[in-house]
Amino acid sequence: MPKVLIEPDRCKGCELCNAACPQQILAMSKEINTKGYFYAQVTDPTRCIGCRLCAISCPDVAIAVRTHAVRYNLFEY
Amino acid sequence: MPKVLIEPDRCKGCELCNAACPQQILAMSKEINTKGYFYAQVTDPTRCIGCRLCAISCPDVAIAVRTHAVRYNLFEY
Amino acid sequence: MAKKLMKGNEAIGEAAVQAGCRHYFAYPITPQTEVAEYLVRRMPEVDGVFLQAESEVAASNMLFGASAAGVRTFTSSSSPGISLMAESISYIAGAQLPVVYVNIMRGGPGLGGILPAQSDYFQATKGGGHGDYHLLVLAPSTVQEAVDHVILAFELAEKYRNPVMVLGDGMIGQMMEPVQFPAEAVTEPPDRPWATVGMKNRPQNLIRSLFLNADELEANNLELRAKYDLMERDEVRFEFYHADEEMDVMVVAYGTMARIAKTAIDALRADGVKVGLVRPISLYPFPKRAVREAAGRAKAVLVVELSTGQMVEDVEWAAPEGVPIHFFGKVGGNIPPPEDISEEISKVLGGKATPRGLYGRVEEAS
Amino acid sequence: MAKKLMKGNEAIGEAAVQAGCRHYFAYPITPQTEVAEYLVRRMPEVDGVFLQAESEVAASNMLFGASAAGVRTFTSSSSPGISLMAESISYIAGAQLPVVYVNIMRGGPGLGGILPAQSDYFQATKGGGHGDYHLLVLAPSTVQEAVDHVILAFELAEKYRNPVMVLGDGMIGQMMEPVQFPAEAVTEPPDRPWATVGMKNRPQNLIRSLFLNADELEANNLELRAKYDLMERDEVRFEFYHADEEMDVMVVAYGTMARIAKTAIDALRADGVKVGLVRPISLYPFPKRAVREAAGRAKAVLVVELSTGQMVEDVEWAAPEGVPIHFFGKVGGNIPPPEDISEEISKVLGGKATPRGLYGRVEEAS
Amino acid sequence: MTLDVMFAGFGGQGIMLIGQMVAYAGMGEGKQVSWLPSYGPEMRGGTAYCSVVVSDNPIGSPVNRNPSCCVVMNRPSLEKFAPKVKKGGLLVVNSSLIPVTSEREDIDELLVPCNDLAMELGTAKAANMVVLGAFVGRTQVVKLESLDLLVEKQFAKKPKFIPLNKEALRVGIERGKAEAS
Amino acid sequence: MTLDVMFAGFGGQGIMLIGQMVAYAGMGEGKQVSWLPSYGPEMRGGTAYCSVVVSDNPIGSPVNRNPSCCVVMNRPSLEKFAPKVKKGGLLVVNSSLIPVTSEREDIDELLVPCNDLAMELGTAKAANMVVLGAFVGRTQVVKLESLDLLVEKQFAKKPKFIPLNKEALRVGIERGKAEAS
Amino acid sequence: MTAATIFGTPESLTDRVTHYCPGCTHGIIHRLVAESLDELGLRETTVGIAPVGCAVLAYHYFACDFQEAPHGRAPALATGAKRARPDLTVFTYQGDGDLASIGTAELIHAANRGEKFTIIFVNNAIYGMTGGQMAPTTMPGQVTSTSPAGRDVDQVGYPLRVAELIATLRTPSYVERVSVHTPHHIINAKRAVRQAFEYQKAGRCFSLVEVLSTCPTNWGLTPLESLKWVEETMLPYYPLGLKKSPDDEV
Amino acid sequence: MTAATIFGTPESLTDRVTHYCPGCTHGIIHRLVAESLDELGLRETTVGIAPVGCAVLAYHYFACDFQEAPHGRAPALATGAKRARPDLTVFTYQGDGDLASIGTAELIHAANRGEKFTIIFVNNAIYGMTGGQMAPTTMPGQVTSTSPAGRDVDQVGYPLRVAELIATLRTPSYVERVSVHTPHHIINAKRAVRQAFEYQKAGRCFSLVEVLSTCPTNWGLTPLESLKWVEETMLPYYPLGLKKSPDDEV
Ligand SMILES: Cc1ncc(C[n+]2csc(CCOP(=O)(O)OP(=O)(O)O)c2C)c(N)n1
Ligand SMILES: Cc1ncc(C[n+]2csc(CCOP(=O)(O)OP(=O)(O)O)c2C)c(N)n1
Ligand code: SF4
Ligand code: SF4
Ligand code: SF4
Ligand code: SF4
Ligand code: SF4
Ligand code: SF4
Ligand SMILES: [Mg+2]
Ligand SMILES: [Mg+2]
Repeated sequence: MPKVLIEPDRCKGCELCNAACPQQILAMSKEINTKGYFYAQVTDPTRCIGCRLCAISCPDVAIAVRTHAVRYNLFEY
Repeated sequence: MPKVLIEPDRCKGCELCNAACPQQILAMSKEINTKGYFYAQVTDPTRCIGCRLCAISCPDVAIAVRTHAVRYNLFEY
Repeated sequence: MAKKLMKGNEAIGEAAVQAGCRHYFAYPITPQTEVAEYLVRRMPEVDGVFLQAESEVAASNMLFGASAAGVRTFTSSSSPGISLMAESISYIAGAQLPVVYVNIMRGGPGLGGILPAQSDYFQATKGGGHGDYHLLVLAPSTVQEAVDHVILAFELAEKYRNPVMVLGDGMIGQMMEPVQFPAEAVTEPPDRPWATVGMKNRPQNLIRSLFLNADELEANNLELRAKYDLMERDEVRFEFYHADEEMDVMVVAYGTMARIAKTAIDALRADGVKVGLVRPISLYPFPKRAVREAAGRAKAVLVVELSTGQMVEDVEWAAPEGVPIHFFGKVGGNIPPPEDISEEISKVLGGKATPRGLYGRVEEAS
Repeated sequence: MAKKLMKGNEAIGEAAVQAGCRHYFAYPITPQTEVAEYLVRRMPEVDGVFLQAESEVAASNMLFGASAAGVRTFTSSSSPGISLMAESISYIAGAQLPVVYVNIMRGGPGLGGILPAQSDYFQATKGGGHGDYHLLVLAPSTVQEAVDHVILAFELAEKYRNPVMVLGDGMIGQMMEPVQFPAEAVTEPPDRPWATVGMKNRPQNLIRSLFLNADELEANNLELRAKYDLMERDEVRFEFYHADEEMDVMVVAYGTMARIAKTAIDALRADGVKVGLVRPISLYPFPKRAVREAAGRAKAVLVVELSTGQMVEDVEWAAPEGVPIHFFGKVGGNIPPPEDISEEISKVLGGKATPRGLYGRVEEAS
Repeated sequence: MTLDVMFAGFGGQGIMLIGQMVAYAGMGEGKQVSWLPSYGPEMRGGTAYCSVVVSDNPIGSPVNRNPSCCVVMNRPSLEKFAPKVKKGGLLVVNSSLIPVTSEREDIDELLVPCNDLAMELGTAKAANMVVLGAFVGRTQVVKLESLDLLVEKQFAKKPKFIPLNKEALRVGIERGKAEAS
Repeated sequence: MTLDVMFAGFGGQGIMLIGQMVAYAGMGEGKQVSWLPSYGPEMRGGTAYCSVVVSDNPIGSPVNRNPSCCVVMNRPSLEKFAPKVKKGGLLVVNSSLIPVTSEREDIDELLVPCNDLAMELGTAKAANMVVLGAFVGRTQVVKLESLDLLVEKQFAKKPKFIPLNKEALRVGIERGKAEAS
Repeated sequence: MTAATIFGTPESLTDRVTHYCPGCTHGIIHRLVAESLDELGLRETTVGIAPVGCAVLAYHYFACDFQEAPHGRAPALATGAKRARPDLTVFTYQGDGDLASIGTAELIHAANRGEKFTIIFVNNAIYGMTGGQMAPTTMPGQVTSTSPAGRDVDQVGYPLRVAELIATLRTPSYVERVSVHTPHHIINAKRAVRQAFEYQKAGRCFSLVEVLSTCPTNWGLTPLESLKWVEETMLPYYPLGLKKSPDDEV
Repeated sequence: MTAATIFGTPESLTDRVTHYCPGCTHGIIHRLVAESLDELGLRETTVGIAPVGCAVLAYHYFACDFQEAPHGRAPALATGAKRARPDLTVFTYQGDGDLASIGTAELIHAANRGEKFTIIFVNNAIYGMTGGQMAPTTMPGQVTSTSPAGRDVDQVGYPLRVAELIATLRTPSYVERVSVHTPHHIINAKRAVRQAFEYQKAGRCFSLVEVLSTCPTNWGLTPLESLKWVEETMLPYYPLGLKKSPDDEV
């Protein structure tokens, strides 16, 4: 299963990942991080398809994506 | 009859007028002018058609053209 | 007019408008961009021209063309931007045009930083560009003075047909203080017979700095020199703050540092210490005589600058031999509070400071 | 190597090649374009790079990039072109890069003329750009010295990681004189650990002049200041020409004017007049101590410059109080022949000249 | 009389505005004033601060290393400025956002839950007016009427906010006066 | 010994070259030398001149207001420089192109019809070598052999011109020596 | 089977959190450059050059050697560096104020000489760093601090289309305009950035990639609104795509 | 019937003999400008601006007010003058080194802002005044003092086509390239120059006329050979004609 890791303290709460996720499984936290931002979180990890679009869209390299499975190359990157 | 007046001391002997004259009636003097140039002269004023091409081509405004006759506008200038 | 609380940069913009200037060309740079941001709104109200240039090189050359065409014009910038104007400033001085420059200095060299500095003193007073020329340089110490100096700058520029620079720093630009604008606007000169405004019924007007013939170029240089001589006679400006008395320490400082020094001096004088301040207001012409005379009344001199030591050379030059000259400089944007200056004065008083000496610090020490 | 008769500008080009410089970026301007015209042919012979830049602004910034990438590099220009480099010179000084500038001065201000001048003294020695920095400035008096200074300039630039300027004038550039190149080429520095040449197995190298933090910027400024202090101690260069004796008149002149002054001095000394010359070779650091000591042996000082008076301020600054200081300046390209200098010296001797005085000429007179 | 104060907080908390209001009010009352902001490259989200001096005499330095008063609206500001307050000086702390105190014994420390008090009035946005009130209540450096006038000017285009902000000032002033130690 | 000379004429008359040849020759003979051209913006057809100093001692000024020798190849040069020649100095005049003289009594004036003499050798182009010869013949400032070597170098790529130019030098030298007054 | 990272921080970036505002796409563009350097194995031979602009501190974020240039002059520094050391990979990272205003001459001449380095041109239609002044690329009608009534094209002309301008030069080069306002566009932008470095690696030509970027702070929009503004306002005026390839007929 | 002058010195020229070399077409271009000013009745409101270059002394030859600009910066001076006094007729007279090299930024931005003055751009493919160095417009293979082996396009790129470059800007303007190497071309050049001033007179737009010109001295050719060189070498690379008209669709 793909795993999306969001570093809360790198996140600036811009919501770009959120807008990019085809599964719409990202949302902003209710808490602020040390920088004072509401950071992104994965709401339903099970639905993640590991497409990496969230990570690709993040201006702050706050998102890493890992997987145990074989990765399906949905697009060239 | 058109009259081409070349000021010897303005002339730098570049021969551009010469090349421009459709009647080929210009030539360089054998004498040098005060600046040390062989200056342009009209060899056969009677054949001049008053076309002004010599004057138009002269970089040194050394040539004036006068006429007693009605001027035929050979071209827009 | 009533007093208004204004940011230095905005007050500078308004002062130019009050001085009858209707043509401003500039390029953004911190910490003075508010001058532009103020004038982009203000100029249209007075049918004036605001134009953002593509660079400082272009901005200064736009002043060149506009001034040559007979209008009052000025620009504002900060240190690196002023450096880019060096060539055109030299041309404008050579062509004898009245133009006003405002330099709100920041830390250097290079990109440096954006905090206040006074390290463009040499550039302003000795001529950053090539050739024999001088800017007339005014150094305001308050926002009100920034206003007054901008207005004065236009007058002096026209009086001498010479570029004038108002030399402030980030603190002057960013600070808000109450200002009062003069009741009367600055009057336009009756005419500018030299301006290139179309050659109708008169011989050609020509704005140039090129004189290929050595004698002509020499004549132009001597004409300039004669103006500078007049400025050195007539346009010296300075303030004595308890400096007409005998002093144990005489402080010399200008602009921002002078006002901070005053706070320090007030505190020390309250304690009975004999300290005074000479504040050069015109940096070129430098108040040599004033510094010399006042230094004659002092046991020691302390020059305070936001630089590693520039004006101090002019003080050394002017001061009579024998008076020890000390220097205290801060750079990078760390503005010394009055306490630091007091401390430095105390060191001088207590014989715990080494004067600069004539031959360079390291040599002296070794 | 045998002596060669060479034009100053070409000799400068060859000297750079001999100094191991393989990267020249420049923009044409009279009276030094022959440097480029020489190097465009010479550089390919040594696998070097000649590139004509689109402007002096670009040329100086190409030096910036090339020097940062760890190669020896230089440019040559003349007064207005140097003004355009002011911003980048300040950056390069701030970023502490070794770069060599040659300024073959011409008359100013502005476009001025193309004949020899010495009116960029202030610009060169006090810093035409913004911020606290100094160029190390060398002033050759002969074509041979131009060669020697160019070679020395590369050494000093690398020793101090600081830009160095060789300040000549049109006469030095255009004149042919015999020159001898050193047998040994200048050695490359063992390494340039700071150069940006790819970050392999080491931390990042960074060439910058920006320090947003005030303390860091201050630290950079103090580092620079410490270098200048060292230069002031170690890199002062000058020549005494009969200046270690008692003098009735001591002449101070550099570059072209110094050699012409020598002819005048020779003639006067042949008539038994006690005249000597102090010739500053390094203009920054200025030979203060030498001037001061020599002036102590003189009844009067005469400063001779191709300007309306620039170095004379440094002489006044250095000389002991009481020695009258006279000035003789020619501008525009009219180079005074030895006879004029002799005459001026005679005037000083005969008490027929007025010294400069401290407070500006007009004020003094009135 | 010379009073200098440093106002500090997050960008967006209205710090610059309340500093300016003190300066304006002082000027209106015939005093000498200066206002100096921190300025820096656009590094968003950082600490914003400004220094205000109100005096009967011409103002020398517009900023002091050890201000006699300090108003801090967030924790980083407290950490940065609390140690600098002059002995015997005043520190006003927005206790809504700052769970700690300066732990200094040698100053007058006034804790005001500005955000909470403002929320009670209807919006946390007025926290800056509360703290301004508290500061003025304590120091009496300017008059309430002067501030009222400025509030009217400031919100001239959104008049419905005027009563709320005036109210916030008053709530603050009460706190400033009440807790005088 | 110090000798300074001004060579002057039209651009294109080979003035710069003969000045350089004197300098080269002097250097080859172990003397101190300098050569300084007039330079100016590209105003074509003007007067070109250069100043050469040959000396046993280091050279101070590479140009004097009153040169001790002057070689003029055209009339404007005569008019400009003849009055400046030092008392007792030498003026060499290309009398082919200059129909007048300096009318000075206090100098040694040597009239040489350089163009005519060169034409006799086959080309007016060698007029500069004739005048150079005349100048050297009169002053002996450098040796003929030194000049010969330079001619060989100069025309290395067009060797057929070598004999002609050497001959021109000799014709000049004869004139210089012969008419010594 | 162990977990594999299929997206992480490229080696050519440091760990440092940037000073960019939330949602500012400068960060994305940084990453695209870093990924390209990684993929082409260029990191250890690379010298980046950033002039003044919001990206002036880029040296903190890139794990390669860096030079900081005066405003607008990065192409001149790059010319010097690349001519001095043709073996290095040299890129500049420039904003629109920097590259299209004060640095116009340096840009055009570096391109026209065919200097073999890469320019990453970040067009956000504004002067970000100095607080939002009008840039040469500011859109008609766009409000900025020096065009408070919106850019008036009658007074100050139309926005400059840099990619098209450079593409008209005859000297061979690679010029493409891309955007990063959607994942799809980012993926395409990545290809273009990589392509530019490939041409440089092969020593072929000058390359410039113009990237449309956001400045939520000075546009006065949220990050998401900013993406939309790129799509709706900038794209029609700044058409994306390849403008010039070194394979084009000269 | 008395004699009438059908060709003489325009009033906008002084009597002074120029310092230009024999056959240098700078002189012709001067005359075309002067004639246009005469014909449009603009002389008394005109300010000419010449920067450094062989035409630096143009002020001696034009009978109108003049400003002398730093090298490359004439468009900035013109911007200042025209914005200050829109009632004046302002033109700059610039060489190719001046306008296409050091002055690139000032040119492009004045054009892009649509400043309502006229540029007469004299392209002679070389730096004339300083003695024949390579210009951005120097032809491939052309020998100059700084390209002694001929311009090497692999090292320094291809010549800049200024008229085409400016014509790509979106802001309306009038841009045309003409030549003066035959009477026929001169007549056409005259029309273009006049057209430029007409647009200015009408307050319509920025105008630039690029004129191919000769430099016999630095080309090392006779004046007549130079004309031929324009025809054979320059014309194919620098196609004549209208590049942009203010009537074009924006
Ligand atoms: C010579 C000079 N002029 C002006 C500045 C001020 N300045 C710094 S960055 C900048 C423009 C930034 O805009 P842009 O290049 O578009 O980059 P962005 O911040 O938008 O990414 C300016 C004008 C400067 N540093 N140097
Ligand atoms: C800042 C500066 N750099 C260089 C020069 C020297 N310079 C004078 S004119 C010129 C170029 C002339 O060429 P161009 O513009 O093509 O005019 P042309 O003489 O060919 O008509 C140069 C480089 C200068 N005057 N100022
Ligand atoms: S990897 Fe794809 S599906 Fe998973 S969170 Fe990211 S964008 Fe959504
Ligand atoms: S894109 Fe990155 S910074 Fe923005 S909200 Fe998502 S994780 Fe945070
Ligand atoms: S007017 Fe025509 S025909 Fe007459 S001389 Fe001139 S060119 Fe020849
Ligand atoms: S064109 Fe003019 S300058 Fe040339 S030869 Fe004819 S008259 Fe003389
Ligand atoms: S100011 Fe604009 S460009 Fe700069 S970091 Fe913030 S959003 Fe990005
Ligand atoms: S150098 Fe060339 S451009 Fe200049 S006047 Fe002579 S021929 Fe004309
Ligand atoms: Mg931008
Ligand atoms: Mg040209």
